[in-house]
Amino acid sequence: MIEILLFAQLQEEAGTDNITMDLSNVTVKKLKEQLQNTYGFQQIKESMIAVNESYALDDDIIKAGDTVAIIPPVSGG
Amino acid sequence: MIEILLFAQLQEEAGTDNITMDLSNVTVKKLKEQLQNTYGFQQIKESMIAVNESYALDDDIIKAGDTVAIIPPVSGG
Amino acid sequence: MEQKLFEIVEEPIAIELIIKKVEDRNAGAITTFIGTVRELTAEKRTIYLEYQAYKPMAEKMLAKIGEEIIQKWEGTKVAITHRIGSLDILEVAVVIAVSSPHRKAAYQANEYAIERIKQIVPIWKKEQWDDGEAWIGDQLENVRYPNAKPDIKDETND
Amino acid sequence: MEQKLFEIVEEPIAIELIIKKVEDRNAGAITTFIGTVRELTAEKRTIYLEYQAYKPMAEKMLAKIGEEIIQKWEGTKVAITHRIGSLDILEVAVVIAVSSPHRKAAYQANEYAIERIKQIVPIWKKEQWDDGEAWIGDQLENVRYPNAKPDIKDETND
Repeated sequence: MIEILLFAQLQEEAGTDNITMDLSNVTVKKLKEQLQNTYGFQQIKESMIAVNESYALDDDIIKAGDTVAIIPPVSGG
Repeated sequence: MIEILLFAQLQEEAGTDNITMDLSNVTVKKLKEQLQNTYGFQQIKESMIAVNESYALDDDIIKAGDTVAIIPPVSGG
Repeated sequence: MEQKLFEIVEEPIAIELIIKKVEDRNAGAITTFIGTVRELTAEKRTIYLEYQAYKPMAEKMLAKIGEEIIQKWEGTKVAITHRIGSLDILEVAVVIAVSSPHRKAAYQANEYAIERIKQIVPIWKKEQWDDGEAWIGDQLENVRYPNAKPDIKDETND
Repeated sequence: MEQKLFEIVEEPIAIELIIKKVEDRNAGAITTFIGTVRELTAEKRTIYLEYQAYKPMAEKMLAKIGEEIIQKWEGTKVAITHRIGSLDILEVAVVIAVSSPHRKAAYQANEYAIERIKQIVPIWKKEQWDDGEAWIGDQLENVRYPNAKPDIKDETND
Protein backbone atom coordinates (compact mmCIF):
# COMPACT_ATOMS: atom_id res chain seq x y z
CA MET A 1 0.00 0.00 0.00
CA ILE A 2 1.37 3.38 -0.99
CA GLU A 3 -0.18 6.63 0.13
CA ILE A 4 0.19 9.43 -2.39
CA LEU A 5 -0.15 13.13 -1.56
CA LEU A 6 -1.91 15.40 -4.01
CA PHE A 7 -1.61 19.17 -4.42
CA ALA A 8 -3.05 22.06 -6.39
CA GLN A 9 -4.90 21.10 -9.60
CA LEU A 10 -4.54 17.36 -8.89
CA GLN A 11 -6.02 17.77 -5.44
CA GLU A 12 -9.03 19.56 -6.90
CA GLU A 13 -9.46 16.98 -9.66
CA ALA A 14 -9.38 14.11 -7.16
CA GLY A 15 -11.44 15.93 -4.54
CA THR A 16 -8.98 14.75 -1.86
CA ASP A 17 -5.44 15.54 -0.74
CA ASN A 18 -4.29 11.92 -0.73
CA ILE A 19 -5.01 8.60 -2.39
CA THR A 20 -3.89 5.06 -1.61
CA MET A 21 -2.75 2.54 -4.20
CA ASP A 22 -2.30 -1.18 -3.64
CA LEU A 23 1.31 -1.35 -4.84
CA SER A 24 4.79 -1.80 -3.45
CA ASN A 25 8.34 -2.07 -4.81
CA VAL A 26 7.33 -0.42 -8.06
CA THR A 27 9.39 2.01 -10.06
CA VAL A 28 8.40 5.65 -10.27
CA LYS A 29 7.69 5.12 -13.95
CA LYS A 30 5.31 2.26 -13.18
CA LEU A 31 3.55 4.30 -10.51
CA LYS A 32 2.99 7.15 -12.94
CA GLU A 33 1.47 4.73 -15.46
CA GLN A 34 -0.85 3.30 -12.82
CA LEU A 35 -1.91 6.78 -11.73
CA GLN A 36 -2.57 7.73 -15.33
CA ASN A 37 -4.62 4.58 -15.96
CA THR A 38 -6.57 4.63 -12.71
CA TYR A 39 -7.25 8.33 -12.24
CA GLY A 40 -6.56 9.88 -15.64
CA PHE A 41 -5.01 12.99 -14.07
CA GLN A 42 -4.37 15.58 -16.76
CA GLN A 43 -1.02 16.63 -15.33
CA ILE A 44 0.69 13.29 -14.65
CA LYS A 45 3.02 13.45 -17.63
CA GLU A 46 4.30 16.90 -16.74
CA SER A 47 4.55 16.12 -13.02
CA MET A 48 7.47 14.89 -10.96
CA ILE A 49 7.20 12.26 -8.25
CA ALA A 50 8.65 13.01 -4.83
CA VAL A 51 9.65 10.12 -2.59
CA ASN A 52 10.35 10.96 1.02
CA GLU A 53 10.39 14.68 0.18
CA SER A 54 12.99 14.40 -2.57
CA TYR A 55 12.49 14.35 -6.33
CA ALA A 56 12.72 10.81 -7.70
CA LEU A 57 13.78 9.55 -11.12
CA ASP A 58 11.82 7.11 -13.29
CA ASP A 59 13.90 4.09 -12.26
CA ASP A 60 13.82 4.70 -8.52
CA ILE A 61 11.93 2.06 -6.54
CA ILE A 62 9.08 2.97 -4.22
CA LYS A 63 8.84 0.78 -1.13
CA ALA A 64 6.01 0.30 1.33
CA GLY A 65 6.04 3.07 3.90
CA ASP A 66 7.63 5.63 1.58
CA THR A 67 5.99 9.05 1.51
CA VAL A 68 5.04 9.69 -2.09
CA ALA A 69 3.73 12.92 -3.63
CA ILE A 70 2.84 14.03 -7.12
CA ILE A 71 4.46 17.39 -7.84
CA PRO A 72 2.84 19.22 -10.75
CA PRO A 73 4.72 22.19 -12.25
CA VAL A 74 5.52 24.55 -9.40
CA SER A 75 4.61 28.23 -9.37
CA GLY A 76 5.94 29.74 -6.17
CA GLY A 77 7.85 32.97 -5.86
CA MET B 1 34.53 86.81 -5.30
CA ILE B 2 33.83 83.10 -5.48
CA GLU B 3 33.09 81.01 -2.43
CA ILE B 4 34.27 77.43 -2.71
CA LEU B 5 32.96 74.56 -0.58
CA LEU B 6 35.41 71.94 0.65
CA PHE B 7 34.73 68.38 1.75
CA ALA B 8 36.48 65.34 3.17
CA GLN B 9 40.28 65.30 2.82
CA LEU B 10 40.35 68.82 1.34
CA GLN B 11 38.36 70.20 4.23
CA GLU B 12 40.80 68.69 6.70
CA GLU B 13 43.81 69.96 4.77
CA ALA B 14 42.42 73.50 4.65
CA GLY B 15 41.09 73.38 8.20
CA THR B 16 37.84 74.98 6.97
CA ASP B 17 34.77 73.94 4.98
CA ASN B 18 34.90 76.90 2.61
CA ILE B 19 37.38 79.32 1.09
CA THR B 20 36.90 82.52 -0.89
CA MET B 21 38.88 83.46 -3.99
CA ASP B 22 39.02 86.86 -5.62
CA LEU B 23 37.98 85.75 -9.08
CA SER B 24 35.01 85.95 -11.42
CA ASN B 25 34.18 84.83 -14.95
CA VAL B 26 36.95 82.26 -14.94
CA THR B 27 36.85 78.83 -16.49
CA VAL B 28 36.76 75.75 -14.32
CA LYS B 29 40.21 74.87 -15.62
CA LYS B 30 41.56 78.26 -14.55
CA LEU B 31 39.98 77.93 -11.12
CA LYS B 32 41.59 74.54 -10.61
CA GLU B 33 45.00 75.99 -11.52
CA GLN B 34 44.52 78.86 -9.07
CA LEU B 35 43.47 76.45 -6.33
CA GLN B 36 46.49 74.30 -7.02
CA ASN B 37 48.86 77.30 -6.95
CA THR B 38 47.35 79.02 -3.92
CA TYR B 39 46.52 76.06 -1.67
CA GLY B 40 48.49 73.16 -3.12
CA PHE B 41 45.68 70.71 -2.38
CA GLN B 42 46.89 67.16 -3.04
CA GLN B 43 43.64 66.06 -4.64
CA ILE B 44 42.88 68.92 -7.05
CA LYS B 45 43.92 67.05 -10.18
CA GLU B 46 41.73 64.08 -9.43
CA SER B 47 38.80 66.22 -8.26
CA MET B 48 35.77 67.49 -10.16
CA ILE B 49 34.36 70.97 -9.78
CA ALA B 50 30.64 71.38 -9.10
CA VAL B 51 28.95 74.62 -10.06
CA ASN B 52 25.50 75.19 -8.63
CA GLU B 53 25.31 71.54 -7.55
CA SER B 54 26.10 70.09 -10.96
CA TYR B 55 29.38 68.72 -12.28
CA ALA B 56 31.14 71.26 -14.52
CA LEU B 57 33.54 70.75 -17.40
CA ASP B 58 36.91 72.47 -17.80
CA ASP B 59 35.60 75.09 -20.23
CA ASP B 60 32.54 76.09 -18.24
CA ILE B 61 32.60 79.66 -16.91
CA ILE B 62 32.15 80.43 -13.23
CA LYS B 63 30.32 83.67 -12.52
CA ALA B 64 30.07 85.73 -9.37
CA GLY B 65 27.37 84.32 -7.13
CA ASP B 66 27.76 80.75 -8.38
CA THR B 67 27.97 78.04 -5.74
CA VAL B 68 31.23 76.23 -6.34
CA ALA B 69 32.48 73.06 -4.68
CA ILE B 70 35.51 70.84 -5.09
CA ILE B 71 34.43 67.20 -5.34
CA PRO B 72 37.25 64.77 -4.61
CA PRO B 73 36.74 61.12 -5.59
CA VAL B 74 33.49 60.00 -3.98
CA SER B 75 33.18 56.94 -1.77
CA GLY B 76 29.54 56.59 -0.77
CA GLY B 77 27.48 53.44 -0.84
CA MET C 1 16.99 32.09 19.88
CA GLU C 2 16.50 29.33 17.30
CA GLN C 3 15.99 30.80 13.84
CA LYS C 4 14.73 29.01 10.79
CA LEU C 5 16.58 30.32 7.76
CA PHE C 6 14.24 28.57 5.30
CA GLU C 7 10.62 28.73 6.18
CA ILE C 8 7.07 28.38 4.87
CA VAL C 9 4.67 30.55 6.89
CA GLU C 10 0.99 31.40 6.87
CA GLU C 11 1.24 34.85 8.45
CA PRO C 12 2.50 38.11 6.90
CA ILE C 13 6.29 38.20 6.56
CA ALA C 14 8.23 40.75 8.62
CA ILE C 15 10.87 41.77 6.08
CA GLU C 16 13.33 43.26 8.58
CA LEU C 17 13.42 40.02 10.56
CA ILE C 18 14.50 38.09 7.44
CA ILE C 19 17.21 40.68 6.80
CA LYS C 20 18.41 40.34 10.42
CA LYS C 21 18.96 36.62 9.87
CA VAL C 22 21.72 37.24 7.31
CA GLU C 23 23.47 40.17 9.02
CA ASP C 24 27.20 39.61 9.34
CA ARG C 25 30.05 41.79 10.59
CA ASN C 26 32.00 40.93 7.47
CA ALA C 27 29.18 41.46 4.99
CA GLY C 28 29.09 44.88 3.40
CA ALA C 29 26.11 44.07 1.19
CA ILE C 30 22.68 42.62 1.77
CA THR C 31 20.28 42.18 -1.13
CA THR C 32 16.64 41.29 -0.76
CA PHE C 33 14.06 40.15 -3.22
CA ILE C 34 10.46 40.79 -2.22
CA GLY C 35 7.84 39.10 -4.35
CA THR C 36 4.50 40.86 -4.11
CA VAL C 37 1.06 40.08 -5.50
CA ARG C 38 0.58 42.04 -8.71
CA GLU C 39 -2.81 43.15 -9.96
CA LEU C 40 -2.28 42.96 -13.71
CA THR C 41 -0.52 40.15 -15.57
CA ALA C 42 -0.88 40.40 -19.32
CA GLU C 43 -4.44 41.69 -19.60
CA LYS C 44 -5.87 39.70 -16.70
CA ARG C 45 -6.87 41.37 -13.44
CA THR C 46 -6.04 39.43 -10.30
CA ILE C 47 -8.37 39.75 -7.31
CA TYR C 48 -6.24 37.68 -4.95
CA LEU C 49 -3.86 34.73 -4.98
CA GLU C 50 -3.88 31.48 -3.11
CA TYR C 51 -0.58 29.70 -2.44
CA GLN C 52 -0.36 26.07 -1.42
CA ALA C 53 2.81 24.22 -0.44
CA TYR C 54 3.99 20.71 0.25
CA LYS C 55 5.44 22.26 3.37
CA PRO C 56 8.14 19.86 4.65
CA MET C 57 9.49 19.29 1.16
CA ALA C 58 9.28 23.00 0.30
CA GLU C 59 11.37 23.94 3.34
CA LYS C 60 13.85 21.20 2.45
CA MET C 61 14.14 22.53 -1.12
CA LEU C 62 14.60 26.10 0.11
CA ALA C 63 17.43 24.86 2.34
CA LYS C 64 18.91 23.02 -0.66
CA ILE C 65 18.92 26.30 -2.61
CA GLY C 66 20.69 27.93 0.33
CA GLU C 67 23.35 25.22 0.27
CA GLU C 68 23.80 25.61 -3.47
CA ILE C 69 24.36 29.34 -2.99
CA ILE C 70 26.92 28.93 -0.22
CA GLN C 71 28.81 26.51 -2.48
CA LYS C 72 28.72 28.89 -5.43
CA TRP C 73 29.33 32.21 -3.66
CA GLU C 74 31.78 31.97 -0.77
CA GLY C 75 31.01 33.94 2.35
CA THR C 76 27.31 34.44 1.61
CA LYS C 77 24.46 33.90 4.07
CA VAL C 78 20.94 33.19 2.84
CA ALA C 79 17.45 33.28 4.37
CA ILE C 80 14.21 32.65 2.50
CA THR C 81 10.64 32.81 3.77
CA HIS C 82 7.66 32.02 1.55
CA ARG C 83 4.13 32.70 2.65
CA ILE C 84 1.18 30.48 1.72
CA GLY C 85 -2.60 30.89 1.98
CA SER C 86 -4.70 33.70 0.57
CA LEU C 87 -2.85 36.90 -0.38
CA ASP C 88 -4.23 40.22 -1.54
CA ILE C 89 -2.73 42.60 -4.09
CA LEU C 90 0.48 44.20 -2.70
CA GLU C 91 0.95 41.52 -0.06
CA VAL C 92 4.38 39.90 0.21
CA ALA C 93 4.60 36.27 -0.95
CA VAL C 94 8.32 35.69 -0.65
CA VAL C 95 11.39 37.37 0.84
CA ILE C 96 14.92 36.30 -0.10
CA ALA C 97 17.81 37.90 1.81
CA VAL C 98 21.45 37.33 0.91
CA SER C 99 24.45 38.91 2.62
CA SER C 100 27.93 38.87 1.21
CA PRO C 101 31.25 40.65 1.68
CA HIS C 102 30.88 41.80 -1.95
CA ARG C 103 27.82 43.24 -3.62
CA LYS C 104 28.15 41.47 -6.96
CA ALA C 105 27.75 38.10 -5.25
CA ALA C 106 24.81 39.36 -3.21
CA TYR C 107 22.91 40.30 -6.38
CA GLN C 108 23.83 37.17 -8.31
CA ALA C 109 23.06 34.77 -5.49
CA ASN C 110 19.73 36.45 -4.81
CA GLU C 111 18.62 36.19 -8.43
CA TYR C 112 19.77 32.58 -8.50
CA ALA C 113 17.55 31.87 -5.48
CA ILE C 114 14.35 33.16 -7.07
CA GLU C 115 15.04 31.28 -10.29
CA ARG C 116 15.59 28.06 -8.36
CA ILE C 117 12.45 28.60 -6.28
CA LYS C 118 10.49 28.71 -9.51
CA GLN C 119 12.09 25.43 -10.59
CA ILE C 120 12.22 23.11 -7.62
CA VAL C 121 10.21 24.32 -4.61
CA PRO C 122 6.81 22.60 -4.33
CA ILE C 123 4.62 25.67 -3.98
CA TRP C 124 1.65 26.36 -6.21
CA LYS C 125 -0.23 29.53 -6.97
CA LYS C 126 -3.93 29.74 -7.80
CA GLU C 127 -4.98 32.95 -9.48
CA GLN C 128 -8.38 34.38 -8.70
CA TRP C 129 -9.25 36.66 -11.60
CA ASP C 130 -12.32 38.78 -12.01
CA ASP C 131 -13.52 36.22 -14.61
CA GLY C 132 -12.36 32.87 -13.22
CA GLU C 133 -9.62 30.99 -11.44
CA ALA C 134 -6.78 28.61 -12.22
CA TRP C 135 -3.79 26.89 -10.71
CA ILE C 136 -0.72 28.25 -12.44
CA GLY C 137 2.01 25.90 -13.59
CA ASP C 138 5.23 26.24 -15.49
CA GLN C 139 5.36 29.99 -15.17
CA LEU C 140 8.91 29.94 -16.47
CA GLU C 141 7.32 29.15 -19.83
CA ASN C 142 9.89 26.47 -20.31
CA VAL C 143 9.84 22.76 -20.62
CA ARG C 144 9.25 20.97 -17.34
CA TYR C 145 11.90 21.51 -14.63
CA PRO C 146 14.51 22.96 -16.93
CA ASN C 147 18.09 21.90 -16.20
CA ALA C 148 16.92 20.40 -12.97
CA LYS C 149 17.57 16.75 -13.67
CA PRO C 150 21.17 16.64 -12.41
CA ASP C 151 20.17 18.29 -9.16
CA ILE C 152 17.26 15.94 -8.77
CA LYS C 153 19.65 13.03 -9.17
CA ASP C 154 21.94 14.51 -6.51
CA GLU C 155 18.93 14.83 -4.30
CA THR C 156 17.98 11.16 -4.56
CA ASN C 157 21.56 10.24 -3.67
CA ASP C 158 21.55 12.24 -0.43
CA MET D 1 2.05 62.65 3.01
CA GLU D 2 5.01 64.16 1.18
CA GLN D 3 7.72 61.57 0.65
CA LYS D 4 11.26 62.19 -0.43
CA LEU D 5 12.34 59.38 -2.73
CA PHE D 6 16.00 60.45 -2.67
CA GLU D 7 17.30 61.48 0.66
CA ILE D 8 20.42 62.04 2.76
CA VAL D 9 19.68 61.48 6.45
CA GLU D 10 21.59 61.55 9.72
CA GLU D 11 19.42 59.09 11.63
CA PRO D 12 19.23 55.28 11.26
CA ILE D 13 17.33 54.20 8.12
CA ALA D 14 14.04 52.36 8.55
CA ILE D 15 14.35 49.83 5.72
CA GLU D 16 10.64 48.98 5.49
CA LEU D 17 9.74 52.64 4.99
CA ILE D 18 12.04 52.83 1.96
CA ILE D 19 10.43 49.67 0.55
CA LYS D 20 6.96 51.19 1.10
CA LYS D 21 7.91 54.14 -1.11
CA VAL D 22 8.25 51.92 -4.20
CA GLU D 23 5.26 49.63 -3.63
CA ASP D 24 3.03 49.42 -6.68
CA ARG D 25 -0.07 47.37 -7.50
CA ASN D 26 1.50 46.42 -10.80
CA ALA D 27 4.94 45.57 -9.46
CA GLY D 28 5.50 41.92 -8.72
CA ALA D 29 9.11 42.40 -7.67
CA ILE D 30 10.91 44.69 -5.26
CA THR D 31 14.68 44.43 -4.84
CA THR D 32 16.63 46.19 -2.14
CA PHE D 33 20.31 46.77 -1.64
CA ILE D 34 21.39 47.41 1.91
CA GLY D 35 24.93 48.62 2.35
CA THR D 36 26.24 47.92 5.84
CA VAL D 37 29.45 48.80 7.61
CA ARG D 38 31.82 45.87 7.35
CA GLU D 39 34.48 45.13 9.93
CA LEU D 40 37.21 43.66 7.74
CA THR D 41 38.33 45.01 4.37
CA ALA D 42 41.45 43.33 3.07
CA GLU D 43 43.39 42.87 6.30
CA LYS D 44 42.32 46.14 7.92
CA ARG D 45 39.93 46.20 10.87
CA THR D 46 37.40 49.02 10.83
CA ILE D 47 36.26 50.47 14.17
CA TYR D 48 33.66 52.78 12.70
CA LEU D 49 33.00 54.87 9.59
CA GLU D 50 32.23 58.50 9.13
CA TYR D 51 30.26 59.62 6.09
CA GLN D 52 30.12 63.20 4.90
CA ALA D 53 27.97 64.52 2.05
CA TYR D 54 27.52 67.66 0.00
CA LYS D 55 23.88 67.21 0.89
CA PRO D 56 21.87 69.26 -1.67
CA MET D 57 24.01 68.04 -4.54
CA ALA D 58 24.00 64.46 -3.24
CA GLU D 59 20.19 64.40 -3.16
CA LYS D 60 20.12 65.89 -6.65
CA MET D 61 22.50 63.21 -7.96
CA LEU D 62 20.46 60.44 -6.30
CA ALA D 63 17.38 61.82 -8.06
CA LYS D 64 19.34 61.89 -11.32
CA ILE D 65 20.15 58.20 -10.88
CA GLY D 66 16.44 57.56 -10.31
CA GLU D 67 15.62 59.34 -13.57
CA GLU D 68 18.24 57.37 -15.44
CA ILE D 69 16.72 54.14 -14.16
CA ILE D 70 13.17 55.05 -15.11
CA GLN D 71 14.43 55.85 -18.61
CA LYS D 72 16.30 52.57 -18.91
CA TRP D 73 13.80 50.21 -17.25
CA GLU D 74 10.19 51.05 -17.97
CA GLY D 75 7.69 50.75 -15.16
CA THR D 76 10.26 50.84 -12.34
CA LYS D 77 10.03 52.95 -9.20
CA VAL D 78 13.15 53.85 -7.22
CA ALA D 79 13.88 55.18 -3.74
CA ILE D 80 17.33 55.71 -2.26
CA THR D 81 18.31 56.88 1.22
CA HIS D 82 21.92 57.35 2.27
CA ARG D 83 22.89 57.98 5.85
CA ILE D 84 25.79 60.22 6.88
CA GLY D 85 27.61 60.81 10.16
CA SER D 86 29.27 58.22 12.33
CA LEU D 87 28.28 54.58 11.73
CA ASP D 88 29.26 51.48 13.67
CA ILE D 89 29.90 48.00 12.28
CA LEU D 90 26.63 46.43 11.03
CA GLU D 91 24.85 49.77 10.74
CA VAL D 92 23.08 50.55 7.48
CA ALA D 93 24.69 53.24 5.31
CA VAL D 94 22.48 53.04 2.23
CA VAL D 95 19.19 51.47 1.16
CA ILE D 96 18.19 51.26 -2.51
CA ALA D 97 14.69 49.96 -3.30
CA VAL D 98 13.47 49.28 -6.83
CA SER D 99 10.07 47.93 -7.79
CA SER D 100 9.22 46.60 -11.22
CA PRO D 101 6.60 44.47 -12.92
CA HIS D 102 9.43 42.06 -13.79
CA ARG D 103 12.16 40.79 -11.53
CA LYS D 104 15.02 40.93 -14.00
CA ALA D 105 14.65 44.70 -14.29
CA ALA D 106 14.40 45.07 -10.52
CA TYR D 107 17.78 43.37 -10.06
CA GLN D 108 19.50 45.15 -12.93
CA ALA D 109 18.22 48.60 -12.02
CA ASN D 110 19.18 48.12 -8.39
CA GLU D 111 22.74 47.14 -9.24
CA TYR D 112 22.96 50.05 -11.65
CA ALA D 113 21.97 52.40 -8.82
CA ILE D 114 24.75 51.33 -6.46
CA GLU D 115 27.34 51.54 -9.24
CA ARG D 116 26.21 55.06 -10.10
CA ILE D 117 26.21 56.12 -6.46
CA LYS D 118 29.86 55.15 -6.30
CA GLN D 119 30.54 57.25 -9.41
CA ILE D 120 28.62 60.50 -9.10
CA VAL D 121 27.09 61.09 -5.66
CA PRO D 122 29.17 63.48 -3.53
CA ILE D 123 29.44 61.39 -0.38
CA TRP D 124 32.74 60.54 1.26
CA LYS D 125 33.69 57.84 3.69
CA LYS D 126 36.38 58.14 6.35
CA GLU D 127 37.60 54.85 7.73
CA GLN D 128 38.59 54.67 11.37
CA TRP D 129 40.86 51.66 11.67
CA ASP D 130 42.45 50.29 14.79
CA ASP D 131 45.75 51.77 13.55
CA GLY D 132 44.74 55.05 11.91
CA GLU D 133 42.19 56.83 9.76
CA ALA D 134 41.75 57.99 6.17
CA TRP D 135 39.24 59.46 3.78
CA ILE D 136 38.58 56.87 1.10
CA GLY D 137 38.48 57.89 -2.54
CA ASP D 138 38.11 56.10 -5.83
CA GLN D 139 36.95 52.86 -4.26
CA LEU D 140 36.02 51.61 -7.70
CA GLU D 141 39.76 51.32 -8.30
CA ASN D 142 39.25 52.90 -11.65
CA VAL D 143 40.33 56.07 -13.30
CA ARG D 144 38.47 59.12 -12.06
CA TYR D 145 34.70 59.15 -12.70
CA PRO D 146 34.69 56.37 -15.26
CA ASN D 147 32.28 56.81 -18.16
CA ALA D 148 30.78 59.75 -16.36
CA LYS D 149 31.80 62.53 -18.73
CA PRO D 150 28.76 62.32 -21.05
CA ASP D 151 26.40 62.43 -18.09
CA ILE D 152 28.28 65.30 -16.58
CA LYS D 153 27.93 67.18 -19.84
CA ASP D 154 24.19 66.43 -19.86
CA GLU D 155 24.09 67.72 -16.35
CA THR D 156 25.60 71.08 -17.22
CA ASN D 157 23.09 71.42 -20.04
CA ASP D 158 20.07 70.92 -17.79
